[in-house]
Amino acid sequence: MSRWILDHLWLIPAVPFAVSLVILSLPNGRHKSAAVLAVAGQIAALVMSFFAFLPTLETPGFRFVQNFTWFTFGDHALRLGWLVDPLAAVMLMMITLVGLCIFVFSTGYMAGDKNFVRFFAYLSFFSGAMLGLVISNSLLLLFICWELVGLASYLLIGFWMGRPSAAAAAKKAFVTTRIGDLGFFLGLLWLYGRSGTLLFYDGGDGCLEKAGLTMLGASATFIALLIFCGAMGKSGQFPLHVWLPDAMEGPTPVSALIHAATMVAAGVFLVARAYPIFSLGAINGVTPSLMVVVWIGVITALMAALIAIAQADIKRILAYSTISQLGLMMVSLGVGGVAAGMMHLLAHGFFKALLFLGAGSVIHGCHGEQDIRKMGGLRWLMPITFSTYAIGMMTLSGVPLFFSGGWTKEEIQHVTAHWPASRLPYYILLIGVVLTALYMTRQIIYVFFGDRRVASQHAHESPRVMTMPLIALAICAILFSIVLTPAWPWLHDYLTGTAAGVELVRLIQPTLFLSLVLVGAGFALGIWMYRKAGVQDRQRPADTDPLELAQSQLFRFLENKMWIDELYARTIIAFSWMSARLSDWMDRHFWDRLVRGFGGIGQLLGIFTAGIDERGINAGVDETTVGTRGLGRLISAAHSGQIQTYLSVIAIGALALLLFYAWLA
Amino acid sequence: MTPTLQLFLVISAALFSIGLLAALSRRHAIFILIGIEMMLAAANLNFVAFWRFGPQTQPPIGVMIAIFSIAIAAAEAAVGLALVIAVYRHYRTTNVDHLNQLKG
Amino acid sequence: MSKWVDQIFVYTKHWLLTWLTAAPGWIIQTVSSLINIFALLGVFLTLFAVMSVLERKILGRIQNRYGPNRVGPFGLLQPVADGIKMLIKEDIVPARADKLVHFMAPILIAAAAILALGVIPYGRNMTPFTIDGGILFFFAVGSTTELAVFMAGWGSNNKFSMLGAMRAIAQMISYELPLIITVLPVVMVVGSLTPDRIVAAQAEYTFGFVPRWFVFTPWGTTAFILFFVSGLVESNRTPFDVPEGESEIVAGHMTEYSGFKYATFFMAEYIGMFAITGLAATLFLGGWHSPVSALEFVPSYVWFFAKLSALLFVYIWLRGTLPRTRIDQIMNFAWKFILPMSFTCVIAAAVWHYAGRGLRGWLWSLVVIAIVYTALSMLLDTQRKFAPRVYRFAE
Amino acid sequence: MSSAAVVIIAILTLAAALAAATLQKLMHATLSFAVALVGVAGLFFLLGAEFVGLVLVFVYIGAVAVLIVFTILLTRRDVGKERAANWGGAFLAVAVFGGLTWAILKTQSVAVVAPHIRLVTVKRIGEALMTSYVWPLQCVGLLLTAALIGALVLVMEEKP
Repeated sequence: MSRWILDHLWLIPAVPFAVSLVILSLPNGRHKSAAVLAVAGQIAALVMSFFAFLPTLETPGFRFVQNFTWFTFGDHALRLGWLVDPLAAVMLMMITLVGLCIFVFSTGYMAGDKNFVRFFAYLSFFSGAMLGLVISNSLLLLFICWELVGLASYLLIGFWMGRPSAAAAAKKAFVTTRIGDLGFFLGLLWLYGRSGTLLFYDGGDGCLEKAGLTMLGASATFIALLIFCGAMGKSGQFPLHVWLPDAMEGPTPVSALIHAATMVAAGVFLVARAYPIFSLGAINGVTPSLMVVVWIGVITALMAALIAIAQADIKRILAYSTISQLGLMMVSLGVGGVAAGMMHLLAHGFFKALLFLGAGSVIHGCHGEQDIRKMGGLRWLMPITFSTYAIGMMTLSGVPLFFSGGWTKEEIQHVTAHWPASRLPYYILLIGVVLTALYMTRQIIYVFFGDRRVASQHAHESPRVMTMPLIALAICAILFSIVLTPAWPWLHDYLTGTAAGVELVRLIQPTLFLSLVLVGAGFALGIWMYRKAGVQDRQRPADTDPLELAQSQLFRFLENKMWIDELYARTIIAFSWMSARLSDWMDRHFWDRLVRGFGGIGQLLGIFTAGIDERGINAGVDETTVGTRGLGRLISAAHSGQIQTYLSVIAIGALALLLFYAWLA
Repeated sequence: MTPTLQLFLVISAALFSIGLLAALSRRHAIFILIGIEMMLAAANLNFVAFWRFGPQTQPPIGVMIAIFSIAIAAAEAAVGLALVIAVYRHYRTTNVDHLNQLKG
Repeated sequence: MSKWVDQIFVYTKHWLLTWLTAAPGWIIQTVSSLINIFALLGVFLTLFAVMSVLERKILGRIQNRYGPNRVGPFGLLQPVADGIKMLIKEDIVPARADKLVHFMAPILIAAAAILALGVIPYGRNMTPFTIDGGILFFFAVGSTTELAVFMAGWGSNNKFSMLGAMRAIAQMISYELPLIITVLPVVMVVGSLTPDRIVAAQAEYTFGFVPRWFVFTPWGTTAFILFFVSGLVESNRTPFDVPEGESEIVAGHMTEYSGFKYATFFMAEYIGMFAITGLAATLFLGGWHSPVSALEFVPSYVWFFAKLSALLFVYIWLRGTLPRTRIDQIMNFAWKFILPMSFTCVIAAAVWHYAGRGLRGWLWSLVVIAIVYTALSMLLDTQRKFAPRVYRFAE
Repeated sequence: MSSAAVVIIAILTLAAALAAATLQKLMHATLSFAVALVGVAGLFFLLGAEFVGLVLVFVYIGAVAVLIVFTILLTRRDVGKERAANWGGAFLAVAVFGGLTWAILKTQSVAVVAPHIRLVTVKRIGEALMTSYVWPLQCVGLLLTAALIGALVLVMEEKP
């Protein structure tokens, strides 16, 4: 079975694609068939991924490559390929598992939507593209899937296109990521120009293998930075992060699947995949490109965590938290901890999907309200949502020992602390841990504790189909930590290709206490700051944030996302607007006149030829026509309209022919 | 006594002429169609007879042509009869003497 | 010994022909043919008589009554009484009927039905007439039935007759197509149009005891069911007896017939039924082969007639169970479901062949059929609610 | 193949054909036409082309004759208004027959006896259809489809 799947790897993305096409062709009312088809497609993908995952367990450092020729131009063949290695295999498992949970959740969440069928078609389409992305063995194929994923994201953010804000958010996401993708594409072309191949692994000739890398030389830094541009766009890193919070306009399952667990992680995955290019020529594990990665990650992580403190929309807080965590992963990759970064990516996939789905469940229960200041007291009304959400929150905050997030964060801290270039990132990350605990505490106090406010008056627990995925994901988030502990760093070894060993002593590390203290500090700070936030007037939203009372300037600054959108509007967008106006003016007043002048010459020529036509040619043609018509009248007299006459004439003709031949013989 | 090719050719000529007779002398469109079908059958008879008496070939060309010609004749009959019905609906007659709209 | 029992009829015929060894070849041929013809007529006319009384008795049992039980032991002599009754009845020909056509119709219809019997293998070495294109012959002859039915309807000069004939022809044409197409997979797989070859191709046993009949393959099962239903329609039996539905149009094209001509129609219907079930047994149920290899000592013709009787029993059973369908339902069923499904059988048989005729082919062809069946039932929307009934009156 | 059988079948065929061409009632003419075609099929059998004969019966009796009969039914009001026979046509037909017969009898190369040939089995025809005649076969399939659709379009009720 595994062998068969490896030989037919294309089936893994193809099945969701096919399902998506089938669903698209369904009539609009077929909710049940659409849901069943989509979930079945996802289950099929999960099963196939599992069988592709199995062989990677057996041999450490397993790598299966299958290349094929896409087309040939001249004597040069453009080749694409599929690839399964531990990196791709764990991504496959994570995407299909989380995806399945989210598909099931969506059948409940979207139940009342009239575009239900279209939603599942898009979702399946996304799933196919994402699966294709992780198993492609060619930067070009990866890029194709990358763009398809972007398209799916665009379609799904703008799913409720009736809302102007959703349409605007979709456009913003598309354009912003496109800026990054432009860089990515340039890097891809440059890489192709230098190494002559886009295959990652090709029996020693791939661009990530020795032969290919030596051809890159000094340009590796620039290629790596250009590729990182794409990763920045997709993963919402600092200058290009502005689209991700707005992307929360899409349905909540979409936010969970695409804008938290899978697609945004594609940037991190890309960096991990192309890591040999980033680390080419490293001195002591540091290269200029990796340096950029680290600092961008640090800035993003800190900035997003700060902004998250001052947001009121439940999904926006989670969005900024996602950005912050992605920054964390980038830091980890940059300082050399590829395995640590990927581990955090996987853990993050589970718990962030859990948090988003929990948020979805809350929103569902509160009849579409997203403002946390209008909620409150949901603890007893939605017990399952509350408990799973709490697990998610503690995992995200990095509570040690029992939660997967804690272990991965510790791993990242560990590698960051040993970065030879600077200690600053390490300290900033520690601040980030406190901030994370703080904003999550704030959110959970607002939503689940205190008294019921406007939106939570008639809240109710969500149906089974929505709570079951929550429970499943919560269990995953906890159980996942088994393979992450330093005592048995199975996943770490699996990713790096070394053999695992169990040593209980390693379980207790100094950093463990440090993070315990930091997280505890964050929680304590949060509880202290927001202790009164829950007890307020029942009918009014909690409009004044404690932080706002204390530091209103700072809160304003953070609430408005550090004015970055406004900055872009004043600079980049204003510039584009000006240049567009200029081109418009040029077109109207300069080029238009030029074209009109040429038109005038043509007109003159036309008048001239018309004269010739009228005088000379027409007269001759008229004469011919009159003659032909006379001849036609003459011949038409022979047509009697009686078919039997015609038949007789034919018979006479045949007879004559017969006699003629007889006479000849 | 075994028959010669001539016998079959004469039979087919007779069948052809009878078909021609039906096609030429009757005024009803369906008779004309029947006549044409008989002429086609006569032609098929010729093909098969020539194949039977001629040198042996692989594939049997005469037989193949007869099969195809039967298939085509079936198509012709279907369309022809559909035409007859369509004409009848329009003109309320199938007498070909009255159908002379194409008179020049 | 068992071989001798198996071949007893063949030996008898040979023994009869030894009297003629001195005669010229064409006489021997003619006499041999005549022997075949008389044997066929004898067997099947007897079977017709038995069937007519058995049908009435079985129908009676199904409807919780006795059925004929007065003439002879258990009413078994009923057909004799019926025959005498039919023979001595007055033969009425309508005054404005087309006399010649009216007369020719029953003859033609009976001739066509009996001719069709001639190509079916009834046992080992017991095919009356071996024709290279035997299956084609069967259908070519069968297709003349339509013309005969039309002649009956037209010649009677009666609107019930005409309507009945039109209905009969419409449904016979519609179902002739699937009938032939469901035979195609068998012909494709065997590579021959000769019934003997088709029977021979089903001779083996898988694992030594499961017979290799085509009905045990997915395409074969599907084709068999479709063939059986189409055959039911072709022989105008309940639930597809619209052409002669007595509550609507008296007796369809047989309205103006009485006496022996009517009996001839009746006989032709039954003989047609025997022919179509015989062909079904030949094509799908292994012809005269025994279902278990251990029972091969039983004479082959016994097996053939056992299969024939089983199928005929199903005919009677269906007649006693199902109500009559409407003509538009019959037509929709033919063109929207049976025809696509029979084409699917052809494809499935091809898949079966190219996947190696083993278990793999078996599964793949099952998949093909399942997919098309599901798609068809989704397209035709079987769950659709019936529209409120609208009564339409004659205009 | 004996001359006697050929002549008997030929006489039957030609008589039926003549009836089809001259009978006043259209229905009788159609039925005679069917009989004539059965005769032609018999000739095919005698010539050793069993398959063609079967196909002829199948197509003509099963399909074309039924079609003609239906058409007669649908255009029934027109039946019986037949004008007297057209003698010019009859004369022409006789002339064609005469010319053809004269030509056939005059040509000595066709006065040959049938050679012994291998029977043309259905299998051989099938193989030929699937190898050297694949193109014509596909074309005929297309033609039949086109004819089917065309006939349907022609007879479709015109919506006012």
